[in-house]
Amino acid sequence: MRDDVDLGVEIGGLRFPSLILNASGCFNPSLFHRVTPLETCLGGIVTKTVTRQPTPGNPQQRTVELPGVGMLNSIGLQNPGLDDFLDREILELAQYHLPVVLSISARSVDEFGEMARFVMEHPHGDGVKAIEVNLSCPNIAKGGVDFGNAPQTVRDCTRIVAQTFDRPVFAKLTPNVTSILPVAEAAIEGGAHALTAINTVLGSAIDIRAKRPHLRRVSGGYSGPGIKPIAIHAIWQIHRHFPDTPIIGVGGIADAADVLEFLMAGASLVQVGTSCFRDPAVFRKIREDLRQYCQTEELARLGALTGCAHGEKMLTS
Amino acid sequence: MRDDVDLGVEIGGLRFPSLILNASGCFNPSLFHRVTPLETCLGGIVTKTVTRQPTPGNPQQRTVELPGVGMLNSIGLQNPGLDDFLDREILELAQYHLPVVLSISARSVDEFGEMARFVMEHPHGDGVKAIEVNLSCPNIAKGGVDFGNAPQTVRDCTRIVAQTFDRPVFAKLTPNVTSILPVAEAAIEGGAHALTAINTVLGSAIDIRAKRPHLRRVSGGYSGPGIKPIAIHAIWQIHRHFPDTPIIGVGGIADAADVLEFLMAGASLVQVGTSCFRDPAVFRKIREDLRQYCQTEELARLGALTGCAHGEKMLTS
Amino acid sequence: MPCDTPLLDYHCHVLDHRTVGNRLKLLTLRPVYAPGDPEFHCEAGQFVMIDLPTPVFHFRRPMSVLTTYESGVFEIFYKIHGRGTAMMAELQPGDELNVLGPLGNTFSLPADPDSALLVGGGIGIAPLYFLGKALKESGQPVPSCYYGVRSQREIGLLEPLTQVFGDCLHIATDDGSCGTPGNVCHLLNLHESAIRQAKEAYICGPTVMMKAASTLLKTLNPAIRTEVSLEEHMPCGTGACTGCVVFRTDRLLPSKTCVEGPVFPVESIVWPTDDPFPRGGNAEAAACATT
Amino acid sequence: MPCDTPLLDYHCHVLDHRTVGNRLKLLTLRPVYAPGDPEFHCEAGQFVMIDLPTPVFHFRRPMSVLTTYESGVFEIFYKIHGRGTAMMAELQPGDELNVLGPLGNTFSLPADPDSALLVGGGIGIAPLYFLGKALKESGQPVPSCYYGVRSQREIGLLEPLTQVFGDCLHIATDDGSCGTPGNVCHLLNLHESAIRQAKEAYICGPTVMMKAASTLLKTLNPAIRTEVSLEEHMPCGTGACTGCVVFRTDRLLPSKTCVEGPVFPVESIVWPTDDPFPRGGNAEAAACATT
Ligand SMILES: Cc1cc2nc3c(=O)[nH]c(=O)nc-3n(C[C@H](O)[C@H](O)[C@H](O)COP(=O)(O)OP(=O)(O)OC[C@H]3O[C@@H](n4cnc5c(N)ncnc54)[C@H](O)[C@@H]3O)c2cc1C
Ligand SMILES: Cc1cc2nc3c(=O)[nH]c(=O)nc-3n(C[C@H](O)[C@H](O)[C@H](O)COP(=O)(O)OP(=O)(O)OC[C@H]3O[C@@H](n4cnc5c(N)ncnc54)[C@H](O)[C@@H]3O)c2cc1C
Ligand SMILES: Cc1cc2nc3c(=O)[nH]c(=O)nc-3n(C[C@H](O)[C@H](O)[C@H](O)COP(=O)(O)O)c2cc1C
Ligand SMILES: Cc1cc2nc3c(=O)[nH]c(=O)nc-3n(C[C@H](O)[C@H](O)[C@H](O)COP(=O)(O)O)c2cc1C
Ligand code: FES
Ligand code: FES
Repeated sequence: MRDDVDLGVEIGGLRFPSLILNASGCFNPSLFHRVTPLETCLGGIVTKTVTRQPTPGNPQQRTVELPGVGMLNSIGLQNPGLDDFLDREILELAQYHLPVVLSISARSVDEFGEMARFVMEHPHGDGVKAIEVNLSCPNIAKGGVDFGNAPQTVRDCTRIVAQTFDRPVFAKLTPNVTSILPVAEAAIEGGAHALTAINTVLGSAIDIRAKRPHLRRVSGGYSGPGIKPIAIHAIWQIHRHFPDTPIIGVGGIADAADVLEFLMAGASLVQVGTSCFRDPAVFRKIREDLRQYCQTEELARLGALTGCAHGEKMLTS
Repeated sequence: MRDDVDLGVEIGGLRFPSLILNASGCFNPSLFHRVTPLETCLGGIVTKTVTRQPTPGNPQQRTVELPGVGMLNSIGLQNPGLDDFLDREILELAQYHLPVVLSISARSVDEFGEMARFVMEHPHGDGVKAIEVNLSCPNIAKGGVDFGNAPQTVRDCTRIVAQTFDRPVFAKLTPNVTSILPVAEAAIEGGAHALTAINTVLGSAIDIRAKRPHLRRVSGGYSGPGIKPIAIHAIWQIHRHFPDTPIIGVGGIADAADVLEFLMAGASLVQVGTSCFRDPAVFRKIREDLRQYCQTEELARLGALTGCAHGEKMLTS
Repeated sequence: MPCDTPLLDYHCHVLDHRTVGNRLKLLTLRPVYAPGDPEFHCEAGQFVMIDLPTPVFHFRRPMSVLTTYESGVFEIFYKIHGRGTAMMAELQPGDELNVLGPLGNTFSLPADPDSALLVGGGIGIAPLYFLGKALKESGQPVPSCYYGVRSQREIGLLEPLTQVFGDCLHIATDDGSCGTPGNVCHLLNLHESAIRQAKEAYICGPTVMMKAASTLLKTLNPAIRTEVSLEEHMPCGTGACTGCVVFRTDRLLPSKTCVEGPVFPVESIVWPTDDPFPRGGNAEAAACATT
Repeated sequence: MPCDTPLLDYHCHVLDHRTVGNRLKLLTLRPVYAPGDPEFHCEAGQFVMIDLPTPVFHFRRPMSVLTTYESGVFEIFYKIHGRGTAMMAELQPGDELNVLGPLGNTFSLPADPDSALLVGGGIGIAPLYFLGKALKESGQPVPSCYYGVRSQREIGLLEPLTQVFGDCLHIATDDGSCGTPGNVCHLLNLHESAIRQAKEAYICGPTVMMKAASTLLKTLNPAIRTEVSLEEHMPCGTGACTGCVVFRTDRLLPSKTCVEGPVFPVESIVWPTDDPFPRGGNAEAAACATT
């Protein structure tokens, strides 16, 4: 048994003290900190997705519980906008002494660039240690088709951010594509230091009593345990074809065994979203169980597991 | 309370005495008949997918249980081929006095046509009341990309079958596309009388003990309760854009409430797959509960619910 | 600044669990403290998130705290509504469950409790009972309580309510089986003068009832300050999901009911519309998956 | 022709459930018959699909029937292996569960029971015990039973096995804690003359053991007719999913173990390879989703 386990990982020169992050839009730092001090359980904080301007989001109903399998959401990217984030929220986040990953979304390629520039130039901008480009949002110029759906727009959005921002850039991919490989490749070509996979899966549910969809917007993003097999498939494929690009795995993680599955499939970091709704202490539990796993398996570095299920790699502990 | 409930539906001139069918590849007529006589619980029988030649299928491991959410399969279309089906199996199926839907798959557009012609010309071919075109299979000419992934191949495969076969043709769509609408439209253009949605969702799972994928082929088709939101989304979208095309809904149905959800989203018939593995009597239970529902709701025809969650339709009972 | 008030997922034992009306249950929970745990403490209007005893994926259920006792023992008054509360109803004394809390804001204490109005509908009575009892126990005058339910069998808490509010308790039942026949607005109309004198009102109940009652109060007494306690679907209860929002009259962004609420000044909120398919084709707009 | 032999999802009560070794349990089930239900009846080699007592999605678990009694009461001898059997292990007398069966084919009865060999490994002993007991009860000579387990604590059924097989029971333990030290092949090697005289052999156990033992038997006695009972993963057990197949030496298409098996003549099957990533790049071939 060893007690000097390293749960951390480095991506694009940025060190995360633990490879467990929260997922964008599923977290509330100040309140979760009251349940478990964040420094003791997270390797970094991913912000909810921020847009250039304040965005009020969608009307109610925004969420549905899908018993057994997860949930649907159609929040509509509600957020107070980039000014508010940089003027105010980034200062609060500084208190946790964890790397902050800013998730951004825009309505055009240019706006993505503008946001990256704005972060670079803002006096508090150096609090942003990495940017995660949320590509699951409608491209206004293309009639509202998501940026993430086509390699060209994925490349363009990623590139403009990567060229403007001098720290690591992660491209968050949508699984709602025929194959994830062309968009993954495009993001890498665009200069992404890592790929975050996956965002939510399009889904819907009908309220049979009311005879109408549960969500006001009919369809929404499916998350939780039911999307884990889809995430693992995406991560396996990306790691198989682009073994040198780190993957941030997300989708349905609820416990340490799930994290191991993501790592073995090819992820270097993971994010936990929906499952912290039921249990805000899930980050701490996962971290403790992973540390225990490393000790039992005599693994010095948890990150050594990345991709080991692909067979061709030696497992170095 | 009324006891003259009609659970049936007609598609392309073919009447199904009940709108509950089995899903292709998830059923064993002779053995299930020993649990519940098929005529008393099914509206028709969908065969496992048949190919022109006998197909041995994939090596083991072919399946994984995904606790809570469903399963993965990579069977590889194992089947004894079209000759055997028409020479022998179709005669066995005739005993159940239910419409038989033949699911077919081929390696090229021409082979789809050849299979349809073969059915037309075979002395037992008139036992086939409809053909379901399984488009989730690799197109050899296009380097193994699934026919179902592109509108062009969907249109071509559907058209050649619809032009050759003089009874209803259903196109079974894959959800593994960026949007289901272009492939749905292509199938309708190709002459499909109905669209079956959805086939399995690509997924994978890692055996963390063995540090390798559970499936020998790494990824497989995800089915069961976890794909229901994806199926409902697909059906909602298709019905919204192509309200005149009947939809055969499939994906995660386990009880009567699920069937109601599919109908309200826009399905005219449904198929039940994975959930009959745990409970071969699920068809009977669903049928009884639906009959009960119609009686309580004073609904003369279950099919009247189709699409009612879309709001603009009047619910005629 | 990160807030340092501890918030705990209290591991609780079921002390008592009884049926007190039609599908109405009263659940008494005793937190089991680990060394160093702060005692469970909460105020009128706050709620907890109750974890369901099942391995199946689910959200916790938000429930107002009805009352607290020594050592942080507390009570929940709830209605069996759907699958989650049906599961809760199976809990037996001695069973264990996790309860995250206390969550949300509180009612602002009335400047003039004597004239204040508590207006409750159905299980919305829970936080109002807490408020009345807290005022009484701190030696203040007890506000009037106007309580509307479908029928006598839906009251559940008649005895404790009578104990706290005495003559200030006014009940209306739709079917006339107890108190005044009619809904809570009929009842309020009968007490017009009390309403005109009141400075503050606190409403909790179904949305339609809160909307109607607050409008009536405003009509009868334009100067009244009304607070409503909202019931939004709450996936997390911790401000993490942005699912439970209410749109506001005084700002662009809607507020999370679980952290900025559940209590809001009525004039600051936009009542959610009941029309599932608003004109303008919103319903068929391409959904933004991540959102 | 549709087969009309009734097949039932028997609703069963747990009559008895005891630990009989290291993570080994003996479960006695009593079918509760509805009017008109046929009595549960099964033969050596057949199995049942046990539904797990959970609302969570799962496959049933395939289990050989160890033995049957009056009124269709039957026993299952099982090892706690993963999450499903761990759940089964919680069953208490009086609990209810659904059991679909009988399923699968049976061992072919030995032409010469006297010289026949039963070769079991681990919980693979269950159907062999059934066969031996059935032969004995029908007044036939009892075959020899060669049983290999890790250690004494893994035997579980020593008493019933001794009762049925008497002197014909031969045990090997890896750690030498009972019977002959070594695996079942060592044991068989010590009984070379019995093997050379045998006409039939029946093997059930882990795949590697069955492969090794059948090869050894063939080497020592090329004329021996060997049947093996396979353990494939079985999502349905009813021939519906085509998941449980074994490739065959004598035909192109693999066979469903649940309906054409679980018992096969050993020469007719292709042993599954243990290499998860066979050469030739199969592992990275684009998966065919529907399949
Ligand atoms: C702050 C707050 C305090 C509450 N206090 C009480 C109380 O003291 N007593 C009481 O009986 N009820 C209270 N409720 C309502 C209670 O949370 C719901 O009745 C309960 O969640 C229904 O769960 P279910 O599984 O039975 O219903 P289902 O319909 O099966 O639930 C499905 C989903 O919808 C949500 N949901 C359904 N109805 C409501 C609703 N009316 N409000 C919020 N979420 C809903 C559920 O939480 C769940 O996520 C409160 C709600 C809120 C927001
Ligand atoms: C015809 C047949 C008869 C059997 N008879 C017995 C018996 O009498 N006693 C006994 O202890 N075991 C028997 N087994 C093996 C038993 O089915 C497995 O040990 C059991 O399914 C493991 O379930 P689990 O949930 O504990 O393991 P998990 O590993 O959690 O199961 C995950 C999935 O894999 C399957 N699985 C895992 N291991 C096996 C295995 N060895 N064989 C088949 N499926 C497996 C499970 O059924 C489940 O679908 C038999 C298997 C077959 C096919
Ligand atoms: C309520 C909710 C809000 C979300 N908001 C965002 C968001 O703002 N930006 C983003 O990139 N992803 C967002 N997501 C997606 C998650 O970050 C994550 O990719 C997805 O939920 C899958 O992970 P999970 O199953 O662990 O939740 C949101 C998910 C949920 C459930
Ligand atoms: C084991 C298995 C085998 C399948 N084989 C086929 C097949 O041969 N042809 C086909 O069109 N679909 C096949 N499917 C897909 C199902 O017909 C169905 O579309 C899918 O499983 C979703 O429905 P479900 O969740 O009810 O199972 C198969 C599914 C499973 C689980
Ligand atoms: S319930 Fe999640 S933010 Fe309020
Ligand atoms: S287990 Fe499904 S076919 Fe055998």
